[in-house]
Amino acid sequence: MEALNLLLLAFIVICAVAVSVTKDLLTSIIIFMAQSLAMSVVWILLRAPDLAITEAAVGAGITSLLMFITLKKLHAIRIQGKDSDEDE
Amino acid sequence: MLNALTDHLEEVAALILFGIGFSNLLLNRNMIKKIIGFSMMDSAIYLFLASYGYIRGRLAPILPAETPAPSVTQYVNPLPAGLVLTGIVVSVSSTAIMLALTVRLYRRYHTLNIDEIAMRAKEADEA
Amino acid sequence: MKMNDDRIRWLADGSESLDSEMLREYGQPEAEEAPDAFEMPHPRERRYYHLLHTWTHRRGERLMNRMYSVAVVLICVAICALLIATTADMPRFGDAAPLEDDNLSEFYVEEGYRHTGAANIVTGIILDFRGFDTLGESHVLFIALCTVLMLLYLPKKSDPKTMREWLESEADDRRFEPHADLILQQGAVLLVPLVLVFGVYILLNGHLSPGGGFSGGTVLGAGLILYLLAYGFRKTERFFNFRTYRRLTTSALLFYALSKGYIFFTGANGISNGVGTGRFGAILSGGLLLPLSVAVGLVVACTMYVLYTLFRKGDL
Amino acid sequence: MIWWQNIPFFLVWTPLLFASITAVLRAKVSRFLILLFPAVSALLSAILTWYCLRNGGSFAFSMGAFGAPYGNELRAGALEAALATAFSVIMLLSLLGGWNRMNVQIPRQRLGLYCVMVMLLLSGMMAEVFTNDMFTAYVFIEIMTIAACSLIVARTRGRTLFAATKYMIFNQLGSGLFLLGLSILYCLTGNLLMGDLHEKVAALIAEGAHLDSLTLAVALITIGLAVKSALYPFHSWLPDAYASCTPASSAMLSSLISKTYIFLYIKFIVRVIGLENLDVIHVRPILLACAIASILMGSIDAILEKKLRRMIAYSSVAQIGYVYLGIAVGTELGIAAAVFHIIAHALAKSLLFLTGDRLIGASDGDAHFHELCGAGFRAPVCGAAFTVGALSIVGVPLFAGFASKLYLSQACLDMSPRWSVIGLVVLAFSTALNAAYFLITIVTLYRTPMHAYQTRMHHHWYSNAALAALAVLLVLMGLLGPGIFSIIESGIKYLG
Repeated sequence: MEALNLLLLAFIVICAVAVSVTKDLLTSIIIFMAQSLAMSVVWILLRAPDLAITEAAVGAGITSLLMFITLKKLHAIRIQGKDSDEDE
Repeated sequence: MLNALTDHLEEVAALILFGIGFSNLLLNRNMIKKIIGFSMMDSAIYLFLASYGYIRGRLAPILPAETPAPSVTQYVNPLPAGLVLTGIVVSVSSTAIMLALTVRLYRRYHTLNIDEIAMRAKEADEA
Repeated sequence: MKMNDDRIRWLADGSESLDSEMLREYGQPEAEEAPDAFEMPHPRERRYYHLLHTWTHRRGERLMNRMYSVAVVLICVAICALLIATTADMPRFGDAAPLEDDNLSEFYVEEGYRHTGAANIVTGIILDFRGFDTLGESHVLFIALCTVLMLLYLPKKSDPKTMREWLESEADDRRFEPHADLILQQGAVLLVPLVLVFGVYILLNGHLSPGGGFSGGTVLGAGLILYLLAYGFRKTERFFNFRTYRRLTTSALLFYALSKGYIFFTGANGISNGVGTGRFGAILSGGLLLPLSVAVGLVVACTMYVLYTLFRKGDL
Repeated sequence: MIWWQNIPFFLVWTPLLFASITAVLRAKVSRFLILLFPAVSALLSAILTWYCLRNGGSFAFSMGAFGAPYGNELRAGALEAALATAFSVIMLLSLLGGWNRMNVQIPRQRLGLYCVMVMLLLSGMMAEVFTNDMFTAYVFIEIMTIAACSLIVARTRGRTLFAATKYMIFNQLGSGLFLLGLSILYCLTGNLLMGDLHEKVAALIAEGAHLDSLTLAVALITIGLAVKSALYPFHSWLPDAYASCTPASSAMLSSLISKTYIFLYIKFIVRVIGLENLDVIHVRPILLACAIASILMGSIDAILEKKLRRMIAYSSVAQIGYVYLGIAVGTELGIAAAVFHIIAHALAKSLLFLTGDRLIGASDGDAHFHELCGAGFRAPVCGAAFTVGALSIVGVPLFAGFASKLYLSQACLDMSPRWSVIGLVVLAFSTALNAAYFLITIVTLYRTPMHAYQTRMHHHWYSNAALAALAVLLVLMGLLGPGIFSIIESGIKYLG
């Protein structure tokens, strides 16, 4: 149990470092997602199952999904070229 | 310092995570990276808070249906989990707002680099 | 797909790639001319000035950036060390010691279920004891959604400019979405009901087992998003449009705020609120906990789904 | 429980309830609601102030049937009620004063959402003022942060997007630090309720246990709230945010939101730490240094600024420095002076932002100073109101700013001789700096213009009436200074 805990925490910290050093945004989001999953296992080890479910659904699910969709959107905007955003 | 590392494993990990998130936030000029830094900082704080509730050898705070005569010595502290649950939902909403702002910023200034955005905002102001 | 070739690598921070990008889009920057605008009396001085100028613009800037990063890293390491050093001072991890005089958790664990009727103490705390925080928290979600709506909403019936924007974002979706992907659809046939049933289960069972409004709501929202991914907007628009969303969220939030307000008001004034806790451990127990978690779950599920669709195409 | 003791609960809960209703109403109706609610809230909190003053002391409203430490709790006394009154009145007047510009500058489809934000802002403000629980404070801080962000971004023109992003980044950082400090505090004491926290903190200090962690927690919460209320080294988000959004928003941002955070900090200092323990935590010297830096640097930045609204924004940094100076004195007198300055500055700053934007509008929309010549003649009401606000900030006798600077200097004398001399010198010097940039602006407003201007902006009578009301309130507060100050002082006794 202790060993698993240690392993997960190390994994989380390594993920955090990896996110900050990767240049590619897609990769870093995927790493962030993995980190969230590891975090949800940590919540189970800390005897907080409610948190584990929420973290798995929110951190690894919704947040990462929103980040992916943002990247996609940015890509689309770039391909379309300039569309100015001024309006009043 | 060393006994801090062994005695407070979770807290130390959480604080290192906090530091990494913080430096991510300050160092990276890229908006998406900044947002990830935020999320990391937030989850570090939650880890820190929840690890306080954990007590070795005790159960998750869910009572069995048959014997509702609980004693505090059986279960971990339930309050931090409640607080963290609140916090997680708060942090996902602020992440969503930051991402929406990023999309709009990119649509207007065509870059994710916050310095360049600042520069172009200034140019647009003076024009 | 061809589009995905260079993928999103260009987004990867590096100003180098973006600089060339910018040059192509905006043409040669005119900033280079700027120093000559001053009257320089001597050619030699002018050269020095040029040297200085190029230095500040090339090396100097890089040096500043490097110094800034080093400073930031140092500060962060210092903060980290400070924080970790102070944790040595704090109660040991996994110890019961801090709980010895902690009547709070003792009350929650030993007495809490008698007041709330919930077997899951955490649900009892967030929906009952600290219900005000949770009320605020649902409104955080609500206000976040309103902000995203403000930023990204592109109504269908509007002026030509927004109309064009809307059509373009529609086109993005068509271009990048693997439409009617067979594998995804077959997977969704299996997965979506499973996810939805799981979501409903943890939503309704939140006062007895791990789960509750927030986790159940997010799982439900994720299930809906999966359905959307597999079958596209056509199908989901039939049962979930903007009006449904507004009605659902508003009525759920209203019910939530009203019932919590009733509980707060009667509680503070010492009036009995007439809400029983039911038989401990039964599904219909815990007084208002179950309807409240359903309301919270609805708000969360709708919010998550609408966030996703707003990011996708600026509408529902 | 007596009937009027339910008022704080309704002040917090009703806007929250109506926020979700506002979202489905038509923009016309919800525009009416956002004027109605601050008005009602001002009335109710005035009644509450009256009863609190008559009965003395403070009372707790427990949210739910459970006693204090288990559930949430609101706590109200004369000071909280008075501040709630002031905030509601200022909110109403800011909205009215910026009404025309708001309707023009915010696209129609966003107006309904803007109203939702204002409602939630009102609720969040009231919750911060009345809450007695640190974690509730955190949740409502988040509501206020997000509401403020969308108040900025509601206007689409100019650099609002960039300003809002900057605002979000800094404020999220601030709330993160606040939450971390709060977690450490909770780990040390096992409590979240302010009163119980105070007992535990006092016990820890008496034992001398965990002093380092305690200091760290207090430092984190201080930095978090300082970032959010734009104290000097953390103020760089401020000018963009205040100068780019619609005037009603900038008035509310500068006079309500940052002030609410400061009041929360005052509650934290007085109620949780206790004024007698401040020296153990070593928070005073740092606060003093930051406050003095804020006063001086804010004024200097304002002098160097070439655009009117940015100048007003920078002057906010200096004024927030005054408030923190009062807090850093660390006596009841100092806190009372700080609270007085909060109200005086909130009135003056909302007046300045509202009139400043209109004066710019009367000069063909150019914010540079050289274009503002003669704007006082082109918009006479605005010119007069701006002059009143500016004179109050400078601290000319008869106006509220004079009284507040007087009380601040009185409070400075409570410190050790060296510090009190420094404080007084800084106050005097900064008054000179304030006078420099504001008097020059006033003179500019009444100089002969360089060319003719066409823009004639139509403003409703109630808009002008709101500006006049703000100006009158400033003068009244200057004249009735001692009375208001005694209310605040009697309230502070029961704050702890």
